[in-house]
Amino acid sequence: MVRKHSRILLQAIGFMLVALGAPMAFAEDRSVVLVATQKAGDRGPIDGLIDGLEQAEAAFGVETRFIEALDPATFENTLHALARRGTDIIVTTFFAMGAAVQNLAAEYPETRFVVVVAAPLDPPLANARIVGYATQENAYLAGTFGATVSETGHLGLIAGVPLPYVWADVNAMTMAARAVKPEATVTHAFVQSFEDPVKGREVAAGLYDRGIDVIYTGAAASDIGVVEAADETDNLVIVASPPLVEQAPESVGFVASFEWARTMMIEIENALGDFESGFRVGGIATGEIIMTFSDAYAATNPRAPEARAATETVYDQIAAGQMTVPYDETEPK
Amino acid sequence: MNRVGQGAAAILPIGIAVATCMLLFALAGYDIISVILGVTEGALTGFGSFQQTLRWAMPLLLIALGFLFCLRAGEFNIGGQGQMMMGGLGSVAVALLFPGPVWIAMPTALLAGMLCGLIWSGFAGFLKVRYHADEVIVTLMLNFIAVLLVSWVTTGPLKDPAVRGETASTPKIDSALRLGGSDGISPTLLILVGLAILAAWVIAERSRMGVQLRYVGKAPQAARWQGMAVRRLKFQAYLLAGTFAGLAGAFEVLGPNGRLVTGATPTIGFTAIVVTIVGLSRVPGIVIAAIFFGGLQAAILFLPIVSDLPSSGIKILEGMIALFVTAEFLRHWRQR
Amino acid sequence: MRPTAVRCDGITVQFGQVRALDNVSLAFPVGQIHAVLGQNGAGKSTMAGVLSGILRPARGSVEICGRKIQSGQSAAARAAGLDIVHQRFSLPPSFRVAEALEFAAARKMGGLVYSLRRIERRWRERLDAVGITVDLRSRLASLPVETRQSIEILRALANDARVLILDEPTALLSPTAIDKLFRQLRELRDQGVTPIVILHKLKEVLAVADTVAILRQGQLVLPPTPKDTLTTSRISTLMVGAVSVATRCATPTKDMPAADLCRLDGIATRSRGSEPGLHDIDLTLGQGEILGVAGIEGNGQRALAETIAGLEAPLAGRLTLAGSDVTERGTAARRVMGLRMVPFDRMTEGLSLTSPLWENVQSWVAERFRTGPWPLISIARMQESTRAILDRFGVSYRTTTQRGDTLSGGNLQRVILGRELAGTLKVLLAAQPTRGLDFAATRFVWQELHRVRDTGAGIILISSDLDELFEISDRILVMRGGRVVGTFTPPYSARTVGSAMVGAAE
Amino acid sequence: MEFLDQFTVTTLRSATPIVIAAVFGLFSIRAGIFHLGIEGLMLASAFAAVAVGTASGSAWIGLAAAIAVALLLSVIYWFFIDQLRADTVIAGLGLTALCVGGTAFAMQALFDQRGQMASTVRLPRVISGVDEGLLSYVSELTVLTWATPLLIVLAWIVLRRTHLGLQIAAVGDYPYGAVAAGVDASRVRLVAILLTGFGCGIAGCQLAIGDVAGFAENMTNGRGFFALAAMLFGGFSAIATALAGLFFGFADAFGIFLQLNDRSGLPTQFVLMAPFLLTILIVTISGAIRQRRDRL
Repeated sequence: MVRKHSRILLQAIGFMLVALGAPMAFAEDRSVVLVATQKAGDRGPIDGLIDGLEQAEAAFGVETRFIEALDPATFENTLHALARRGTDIIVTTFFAMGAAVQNLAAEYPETRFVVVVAAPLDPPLANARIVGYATQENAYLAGTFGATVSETGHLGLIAGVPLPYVWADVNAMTMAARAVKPEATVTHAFVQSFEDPVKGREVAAGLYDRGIDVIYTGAAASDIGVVEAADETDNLVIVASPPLVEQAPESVGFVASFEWARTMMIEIENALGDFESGFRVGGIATGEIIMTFSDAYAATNPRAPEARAATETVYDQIAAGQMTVPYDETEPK
Repeated sequence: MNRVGQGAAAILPIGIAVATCMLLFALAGYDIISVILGVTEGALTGFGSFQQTLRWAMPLLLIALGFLFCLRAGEFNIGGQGQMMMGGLGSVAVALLFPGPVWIAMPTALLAGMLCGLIWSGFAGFLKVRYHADEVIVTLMLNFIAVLLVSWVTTGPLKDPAVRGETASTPKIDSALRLGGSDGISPTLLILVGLAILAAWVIAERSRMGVQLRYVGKAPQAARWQGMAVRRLKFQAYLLAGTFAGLAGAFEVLGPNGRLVTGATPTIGFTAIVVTIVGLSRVPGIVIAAIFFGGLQAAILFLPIVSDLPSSGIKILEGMIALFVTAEFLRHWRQR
Repeated sequence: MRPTAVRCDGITVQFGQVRALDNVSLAFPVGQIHAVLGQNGAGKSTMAGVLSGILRPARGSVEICGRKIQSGQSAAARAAGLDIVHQRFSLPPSFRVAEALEFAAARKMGGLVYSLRRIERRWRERLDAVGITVDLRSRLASLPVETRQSIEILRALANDARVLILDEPTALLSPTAIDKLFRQLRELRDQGVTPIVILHKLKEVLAVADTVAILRQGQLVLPPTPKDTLTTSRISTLMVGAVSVATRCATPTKDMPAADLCRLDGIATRSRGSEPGLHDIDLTLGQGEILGVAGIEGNGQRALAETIAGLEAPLAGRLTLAGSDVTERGTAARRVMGLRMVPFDRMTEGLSLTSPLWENVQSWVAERFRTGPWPLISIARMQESTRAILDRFGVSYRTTTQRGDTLSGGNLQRVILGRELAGTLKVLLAAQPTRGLDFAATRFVWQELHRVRDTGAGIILISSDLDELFEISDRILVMRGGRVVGTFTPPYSARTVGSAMVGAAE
Repeated sequence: MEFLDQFTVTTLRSATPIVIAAVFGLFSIRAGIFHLGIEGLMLASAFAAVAVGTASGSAWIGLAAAIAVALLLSVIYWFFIDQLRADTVIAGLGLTALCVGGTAFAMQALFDQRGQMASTVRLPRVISGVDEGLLSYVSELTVLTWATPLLIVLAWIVLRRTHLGLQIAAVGDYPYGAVAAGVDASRVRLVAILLTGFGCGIAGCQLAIGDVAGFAENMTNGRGFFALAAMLFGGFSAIATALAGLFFGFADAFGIFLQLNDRSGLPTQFVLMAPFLLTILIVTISGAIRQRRDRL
């Protein structure tokens, strides 16, 4: 019995050793790798970027690959490994990756690094491109729309876990709501998980029960539950990802979403060409934030057209540079 | 059964688990040749791969050694995760706030890490020996709480002003206080880990306390009649476990990470438990098992670069190994 | 010629290297009380296991009431009409009486879901019929040992057992309870049940059995033979082999100075479960004295031992050891002062069965291993001293690293004695030191106790075996309900001590 | 009073899966198996409920599939811990990890979806269409929440009033007595684990197509571990365990309530710690009480 098993083991080890000697095949095409620091399936940034990656593959004939690197302790090593293998373009996400790129990009001049949503590098590097994202602009739009339709003047914001950008969103949303109704309030709450729709629903139900009739949510997979609660109680929920509208068109009245796929296409095209390095901010002004209004919701709420008009006005003002929404990540009291 | 037999009995389930997974992946239509190649390259043969293997073996090893003491004392302390995070928190606080010279600040930071781990584990131990609070639940809850504490520290008191948005992190520690680079390990770190292994071995196998701990775990009644301080010994086991896990956290922030980040190494405490079991609850065995699982961890990070296998596939592999690892496939043969 | 109740042919059982039963063939006729006698390790319990179908023999067959049963199937043995009451109780102690009986009954109440009231009614009748008065809702663990044993026997009879094996049924019982049990067995015999009693005490065998069979080292040395045709000396010789048998350890009591080695003043402890706490216990132990503590099990002996050992903090009173007050001090401190202990249960309290011998033999807290502040140990030195101790106490072992559970019961007790008696000691607390041991092992323990006594140490001997106490004690205390109810000095009378134990008026 | 209604409903909804998993988990724990695979079983059944429910268009078929998957995984678990003598705790943790990975893997391999999956079906609600008053809250409760008391009583009857219950208790409590009574311990363990699996199947189904309609990776989010905590806290008795499960639902609702009503100025993280601290406190108190009782 044991002899038989150990023979199988030996064979497996032998097989591994032979396999080592096999030559590695490298593709001729230019390679683009997306390293996501958040799980795919968020119906938000990562899913959008993956869409963009697929579009780029079709449009430019590049060889693409998608990798999840969820543990901050692994970020730099993942980039090292990819760059060492001669990857041409590495697109990655969020602030901590910005820091990682800052540390190591200079070692790999042949590789072009793109970080979607991060702070500008200091000093800037010739082979690194950073895209900033004015998330607070989405929150501001949500605040404008929400406060206009709200009967109670009480708005809510649901997020996954407490992170600095959440406070910036709360502050921007409060600012927008107060601009519409001076006594408006924004209450924030956390699901404590990006993957718990059941708890998302309970948190949202709690908010609605307190007289809040508009919630702006951004808690990835937990959003299913938030939308569920809005549908159940016939309240408004504002989301940041268009697919959620299908779940409850009468409750998801407004979507302010970032065009992640478009950003991906812009950046890959840039990296395949002359490559303009440095920092740029994606937002309403660059056309990367778009609005979607639900007709089904508009049919249920007479104030929806007014809200739509007000929101569109704000959008246009920001787009035209007549107005800026400050990014303020101090914790609101 | 002899040592070779024990070794075979420990390795065989892992082999079967891996084979089962490969079969599953092949059935799901993935190219298992590239998976196997990726694993080998990522853990052993690739550039800097073995360094990565050791880098991941290090925290696994230290937490597993700590867990060993509790396991021997009959306590199932699954709080290594939280204890490690608290250790990192303690170290990073000292490293960032302590103004003194390096030769004082460095040992102080290490000690602070160990102390924080010790306190976190000691609290669970205190509730267990004093109030019989089930340690599995308490340490699990303390893991959740440690995550929130790290989240608070990295977004509040020790927030890095340069980092914005999605990430919560402290600033980088001054490079003079670092024990190793971001790409893995350093000679200093290896020497320190070697000392920790030696210390664990001496305490576990060659000290009166180590033998008493084992005795308490196996026969608490007999230990009582012999006058061993059962509750104190168990409490000491918790303190040891916390110290080692805290050291792992200190090494993480002073070594490869260089700072404290929310969400770093979220499942390493769980893997460390498996390491202890696979290592047959013996210090040398744990060292070997830690290197094996360190290699697996390094391979997991490398694998997506060369293979299409989703990251959930690796999770399956980890689960499969844990499911198989204590199974006695050789039971019938052993009885004979 | 009577019909045969149980017959077995060529039974051989092998445990690893050891042949527990070697080609044993015998037949027990119906309608008699049969005793199977033998020393520890002679194969008595193995025999019971084979007959009741729990153990599967390597060779041989078993026939019960004329039906051949598939070996290794307890259900088949039961169906054929054989049941067994083990030395260790088989009904789960956490169960209520009615639940436990229903659980173990071969014929359950009909239906998927039972009603508590209906099963209670069913068992109430059965219990009343044999005169057991007990609350059906009380948990077994809270009942006295005798009651639990009666319930175990009732359980077996309720399954319509025609043959009833009792494995060491007297081990836990008081003398009066033993008498009652024997009466009950005779009644059963008269009703047509065939009891087979496994015993190791000659006196009890002579009191109850109609026939005697003897096992020695796995071999049947005497097939079931009518008791009347046997003499005591013949039986003894068959049991232990050619070795000559002395029934007394003749060591005269020496006169020693009466300094108090151990003194309890007004000790009281809280009660625990069915076990009473101690009430106002006064006790003194002099140098060179063996103080016997008699009593029916569960009358405070455990509380007494644990209080002296320092495992239980008394509610009131003072405890002095060699002249200094140790009431507030722990077990370790008391050991350092010269207290040694042989606990009640050698398998769980005395030793760690899964630890190597050297860990078990080293006394981790006694002063001789307090080698200064240095906390490290030398395994080589420890193993060396372990070998010295094991050899001196005649333990048969291979290496000092073998596990405790590789040794037999008698050897385990030698290991414990080796650990406890190796150094110098002032007071020895010995709780049931010979329970379950065979004659040779018992004699060894007694010799060691005498040797210790002769060095001037005092011994507190807790035992439920009156013969043992009478044999070696210089003085006997009787405990009942957590109190000392009598003190006796030699010559002892089984009648007076026995009535003090059960509380009967003189 | 409005808020109290909402609080109660949140408590009930949060508690339902934990209570069901915990009460049926008792079968395993009473048979002496510390079953850490509960979390994984719930997750796998949640996935099965969404996958099969959506494919077949019937929530009831989804429920059946959820139970079937949980039973199948239970058999595997039994095979490992009973036949192969694997450590129950390590194998349980392994089973959970396997289900976490396996559901995500299957979602991608079979449905080409990542992270989450919406469900087109959901469990029916007993009272529906009521918009006003007390009933409007209760109308949000699914049929399984209403069935929970029945399930608790069922579990209690099996544990305390059937021979199977006695056999399970004997196998866990006093294996020697079980063997002596001729009980096939292996088979009893299988039945106990299957019963636990049955409960986990229902609980997982409730999570995925009960109060929400969709599956998300790792959506059990520690509820299986809370179910274990409820068993320990409830001292392995069915009724007390159900109450303990209800307590965890309460702790969840309390955590949400505290967040929404937080005026303390404490950092958010500390408010979020409240349910965990509460759990530690409760486990400590129940441990101390049990210790006292054992000593007397």
